[in-house]
Amino acid sequence: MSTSDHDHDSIRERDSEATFGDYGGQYVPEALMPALQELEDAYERYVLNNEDGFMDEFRERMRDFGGRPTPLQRADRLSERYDREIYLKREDLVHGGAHKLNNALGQVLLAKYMGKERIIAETGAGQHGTATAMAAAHLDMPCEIYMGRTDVNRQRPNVYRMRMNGAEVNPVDAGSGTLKEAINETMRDWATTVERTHYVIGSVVGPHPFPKLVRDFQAVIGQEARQQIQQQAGRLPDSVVACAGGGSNTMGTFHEFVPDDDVSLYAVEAGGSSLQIDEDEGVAPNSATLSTGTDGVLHGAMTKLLQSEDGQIVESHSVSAGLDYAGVGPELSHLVETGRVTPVNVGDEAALNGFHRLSNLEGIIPALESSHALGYLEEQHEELGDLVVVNVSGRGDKDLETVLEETETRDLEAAPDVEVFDS
Amino acid sequence: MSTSDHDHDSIRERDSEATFGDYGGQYVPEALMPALQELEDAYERYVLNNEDGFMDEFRERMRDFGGRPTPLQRADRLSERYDREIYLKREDLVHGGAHKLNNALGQVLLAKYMGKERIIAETGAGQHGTATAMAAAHLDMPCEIYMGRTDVNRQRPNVYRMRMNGAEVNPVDAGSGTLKEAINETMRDWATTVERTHYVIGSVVGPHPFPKLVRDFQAVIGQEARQQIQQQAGRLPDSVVACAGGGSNTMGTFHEFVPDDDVSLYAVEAGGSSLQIDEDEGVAPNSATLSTGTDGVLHGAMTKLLQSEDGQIVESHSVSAGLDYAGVGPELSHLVETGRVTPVNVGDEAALNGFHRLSNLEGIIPALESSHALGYLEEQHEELGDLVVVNVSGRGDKDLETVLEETETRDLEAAPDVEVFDS
Amino acid sequence: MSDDGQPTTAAAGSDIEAAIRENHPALITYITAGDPSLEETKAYVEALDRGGADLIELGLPFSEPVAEGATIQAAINRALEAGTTQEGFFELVDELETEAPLLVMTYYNMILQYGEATADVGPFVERAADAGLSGIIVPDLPAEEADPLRTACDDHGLDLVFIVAPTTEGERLDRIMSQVSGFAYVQARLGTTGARGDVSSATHESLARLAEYDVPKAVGFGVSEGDHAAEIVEAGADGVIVGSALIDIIASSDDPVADLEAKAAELKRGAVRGGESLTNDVEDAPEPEQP
Amino acid sequence: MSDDGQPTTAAAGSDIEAAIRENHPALITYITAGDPSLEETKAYVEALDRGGADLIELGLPFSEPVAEGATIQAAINRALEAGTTQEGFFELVDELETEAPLLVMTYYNMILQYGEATADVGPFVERAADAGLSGIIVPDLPAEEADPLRTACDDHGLDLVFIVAPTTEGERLDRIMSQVSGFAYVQARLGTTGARGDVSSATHESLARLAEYDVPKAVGFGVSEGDHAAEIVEAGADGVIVGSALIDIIASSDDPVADLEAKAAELKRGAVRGGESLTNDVEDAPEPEQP
Ligand SMILES: Cc1ncc(COP(=O)(O)O)c(C=O)c1O
Ligand SMILES: Cc1ncc(COP(=O)(O)O)c(C=O)c1O
Repeated sequence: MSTSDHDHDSIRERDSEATFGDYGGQYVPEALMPALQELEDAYERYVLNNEDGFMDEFRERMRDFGGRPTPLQRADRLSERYDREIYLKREDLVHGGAHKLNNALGQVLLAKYMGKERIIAETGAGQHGTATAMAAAHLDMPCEIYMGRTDVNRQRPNVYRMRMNGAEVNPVDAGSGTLKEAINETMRDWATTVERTHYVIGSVVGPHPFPKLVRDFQAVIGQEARQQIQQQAGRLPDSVVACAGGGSNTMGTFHEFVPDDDVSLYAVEAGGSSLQIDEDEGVAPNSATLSTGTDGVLHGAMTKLLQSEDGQIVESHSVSAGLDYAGVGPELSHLVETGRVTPVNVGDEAALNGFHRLSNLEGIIPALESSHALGYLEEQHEELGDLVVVNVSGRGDKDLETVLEETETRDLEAAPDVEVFDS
Repeated sequence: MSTSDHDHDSIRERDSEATFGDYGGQYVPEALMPALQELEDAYERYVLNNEDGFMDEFRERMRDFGGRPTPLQRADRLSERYDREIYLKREDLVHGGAHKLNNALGQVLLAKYMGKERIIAETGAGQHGTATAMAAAHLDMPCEIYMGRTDVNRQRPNVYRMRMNGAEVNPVDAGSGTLKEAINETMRDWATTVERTHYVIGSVVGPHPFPKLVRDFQAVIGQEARQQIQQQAGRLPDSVVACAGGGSNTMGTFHEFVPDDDVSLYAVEAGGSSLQIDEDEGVAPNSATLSTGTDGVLHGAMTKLLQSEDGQIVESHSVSAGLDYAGVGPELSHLVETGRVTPVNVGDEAALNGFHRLSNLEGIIPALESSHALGYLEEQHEELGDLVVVNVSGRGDKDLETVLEETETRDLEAAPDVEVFDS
Repeated sequence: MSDDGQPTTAAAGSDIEAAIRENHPALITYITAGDPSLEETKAYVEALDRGGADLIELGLPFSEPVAEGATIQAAINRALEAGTTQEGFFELVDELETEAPLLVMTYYNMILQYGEATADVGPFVERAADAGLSGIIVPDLPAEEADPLRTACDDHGLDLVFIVAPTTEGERLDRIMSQVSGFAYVQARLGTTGARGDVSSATHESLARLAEYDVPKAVGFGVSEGDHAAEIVEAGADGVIVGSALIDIIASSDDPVADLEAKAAELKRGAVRGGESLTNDVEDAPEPEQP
Repeated sequence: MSDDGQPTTAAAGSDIEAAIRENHPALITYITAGDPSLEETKAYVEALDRGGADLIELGLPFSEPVAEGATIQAAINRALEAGTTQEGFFELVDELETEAPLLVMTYYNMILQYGEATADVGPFVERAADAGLSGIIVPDLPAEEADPLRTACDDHGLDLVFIVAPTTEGERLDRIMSQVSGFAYVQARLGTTGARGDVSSATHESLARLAEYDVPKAVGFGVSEGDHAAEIVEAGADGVIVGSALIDIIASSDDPVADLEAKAAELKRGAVRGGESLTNDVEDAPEPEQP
């Protein structure tokens, strides 16, 4: 059911700073409200007004530690394949292997400016957790990461990376032991330790001011890309494509282009194995929240959700762990509602083919998350105009095992035969 | 036995272009000599004289595809720890995770300019192989990688990465099934297919002009670092430290600083578990070629080697696969002989501690190769002056498993407890 | 809001406020509806009512209970696995005839989703009123986001209970206290729900800070024994709220109905004991102090 | 170099050149010393000598045999595992008394390392001469790097045999042919050593290209049967070199001594047959042509 059928004015009338149209807000336990106000204040002073040179230091560290700017690369062979100009924004080259560090470093640095003494964060597959652990080590902040037990067991390399960066990893046994439970548990820690602790949320989700804060730290992607495409191709692109889980790489890429009315923005979600929710099992075999979700409140914000008719959040599913989330950033919900962003999705197979295709044709092994954007490019490139920017949000080293397993059970058109015979 | 005891003039009198003092040359089967001459010619035209804009294209691709320039980062916590300014050259941020792409992309592009139709390369742990496979995919060149059977079996993720980038991987069953055998086998392929094939050698080793060619492609490391340190610290460093296996990151980092007499250059080799060669077993429990090797000919060049008294090449050993080689670049042998470069080494434990220390203090997980340079920094920082540049040649994601195993059996001062208890 | 637009300070005359004032110091109990089944919940509620509960909170289970500790999370999981639905919950309430007024405690998304229309709180509140509920507590709905729900509650004569946390201070505290209806839910300590072995110093500090507001105050989060109840009432509370300690009984007792009734009685006795010692020895009350 | 400073074109009067010219068309055999032991090598060499080998190459095993195919690599591994040393090799040669002159085939590093001093070729060449070897073949020593070894060989009266590859052409070919001593080792095809089932077209092309040089030419790399030998001699070679086919016998025969002798005889017959057909039918020789 889409929000346009309903009158949201009745339920959201407060301070418009906290909302994006009908979406956003601060649906959190009372105990956290003062911390959110403190964070709003810090956001305004340090991020918006560069007080004490905060943003200068952030940008300098993202350059020297994080490896920014990342290139915008013309993809020669994709351009040929699709008979149009395809440019890749190379967030896979950011330290840690994904755009996640842009946000993690920004928030850890902000926590430091705020005088916080401790960092906590949730992680699903481990990408945000490793980025936060790296940032916390770099800035000498104690750090604890909550991670579902199931994820701990299936993402060991990322657990070890976090440990090696000095972070504690706290397995969460509740529920299915994945991202949703990790977020819940991190909020519980935060509700207990809020006075000295900052919660580094991993995407443009959560209560205000997180969606704006994270977006502003990630906006560097689009700022760079917009300038680069003009320099390299001489004009703005016809369309910009990015995958969307929570939507941080998405908003980070889109933000700078939102005022450019002629630039189409495509948020590619995980279509998983099907777009239908199984109400009985409480399971969505996808995480296509923007395309198929309904309005509700999850993790502090009003946004589009995958939920049952009874209001329970369902388990989402995608071959890509980083997209596997039942919510989405409220600003994206709003931009979809207003028509500025087009929500689309491709399924697991298209993503796996996208993974293999970029690896094989361009020598870049993309994250499975980013592979969704590439899968969409393959399917719908004819609608994207002559000049297309695709955000490669991360690298796929972390996904090798999954891809091998998933490739084995399918007949993928773009997959090589990976076996090298054994002696 | 050091060369200075001997008169090399008697054994090397030819064309000084092919040698570095007493070292270098072209000790290859006759069948390859015409190809080396062709390559010398291409090197001079395209690399030295930028014919057809070769070097411009190389630099542009290294920027857009490879992610150059890489940052020179002040390491705040190491600087504090060692009470001097420590700067890290971040080659771990290059596409693929190591400096290896600088060379691989350069050579594949050169092969293309030369009209070659096929790329072959050797690989040990898989770093050079994956870099070459990426470059070949990017430039649309068929590519085959030779890899020892033992390495194939213990480095499966890198095998899969190469396959995903479209390269063939040819396991080599000879000998101990590691790097040395892979190089031998690649030379055999080359000797068979030399007319249409280019052999992308993986370090500053092999016959002339490879050591110069690879060095020139890698020299961008030092060119950037020299400019960056002057901008950021206002002067040249007192010393520059880099690990040395074959020596490509080493020469790449040092080359630009060689004329700066006041800058000390330290090549840190793998001390392994001991510096003694076991003659009976034909095994060196290290790969400290520059520190302990004797002069001889291996893989096409006169250089320092780990060999038995009878002239057999011994198996080297290091916890770091990428340093595990019985030879070393001839130019490094020469620079050590003339006193310009100081050869040093640290053992497996110091390297493992270096790995953990950088991960923990700076949020950068370094390659085990690079960790040797960091181990040396810990041990001998007092000798390095007030301003030190350390090359972080690659990232350590590839080494996680090894480090976990090696850490388990030791009592390492810098290692965290990595276990997260199981449910 | 009252008709004249003034905040209905502790909506004079509400069932809830009456239940607290009349049974002062009051015992407020929480259990999760549907744990382990709605039928059993019915028996448990009646037992608590018999044991001396003056107000009964019934949890409507939501899949993401971010404010709950491990005990209530587990209860919610059991309830959801047992197939507890919103309609089932309301049907249970329809049937219940307790002396103590009933409140529903649930998360905001449940309120938004009830009925045909997504993201509209009206249908839920209407159904709650129809079922005979007296009030609503929403742990993830701070005052800033509460306007729509408060409007609907006012329309249907339900109290909307706000939580006051140890971190709630200054202007926000004033604003919240001016909007309280029924009672102020005083969160005993930072963190989540869950039985604890002691009464936190934050409880004393919060009660001292709230002393000046003429609003019934009930303390929850961690209260598990009669002695805690006594201590809390002595510190100035008008009631104590107990949840996890009751759920522990449901989860492990061989005869939960009897044990729940006994536990309620113990807690009520403790509260009363605290009230008596207060009347006898009013000078012992701690000075209000800001942390 | 000869005393007058002129290149000693096929060092007139050397044992090796004499062996080829006198036994034309010549059979040159290669086996690896120490495979499977030096004692057995002795018996094998004597068998080849009896069978009709006119020149015998003995491989001194080196751990990195980049020019060898799988067969000779395996032989070298067996020899090294058996503990074959340089000194052991020379002692074997000391003992051997064959009619056919002996050459050592080894990699350059072995030559550099022999004796006390590292990287000095003198001691090796001196010892080789003392042991009675007539020449040296070094597959990884192109003419450009050969000055020091050639000087030492000249000093001690040994031939230094160069390999001419299918890719060797033009000026380099002239230079190499002007420096040949003993014979020119004509590499039959690109690639590594190893028995093949046919004679490559590259062999014919190479021999045609080399026809103008007045130097004995022996063809190796892939020759395994009498018929190949015949075809190669017919194409203009002065001799054929056979290695891997013999090592196959050593590795698998029940009676290697007898089989080696028989194989040498077969190959020699083939060579002679080729030589005869050439004398009878000289017009069939292919025209020299550049590829
Ligand atoms: C590489 C990569 N891309 C995308 C995502 C999805 O997150 P978001 O939608 O917030 O960018 C993730 C999350 O882990 C990720 O690791
Ligand atoms: C990260 C890294 N550093 C260093 C090396 C050693 O090679 P070189 O000495 O040629 O730089 C390797 C080789 O694989 C490597 O992967």
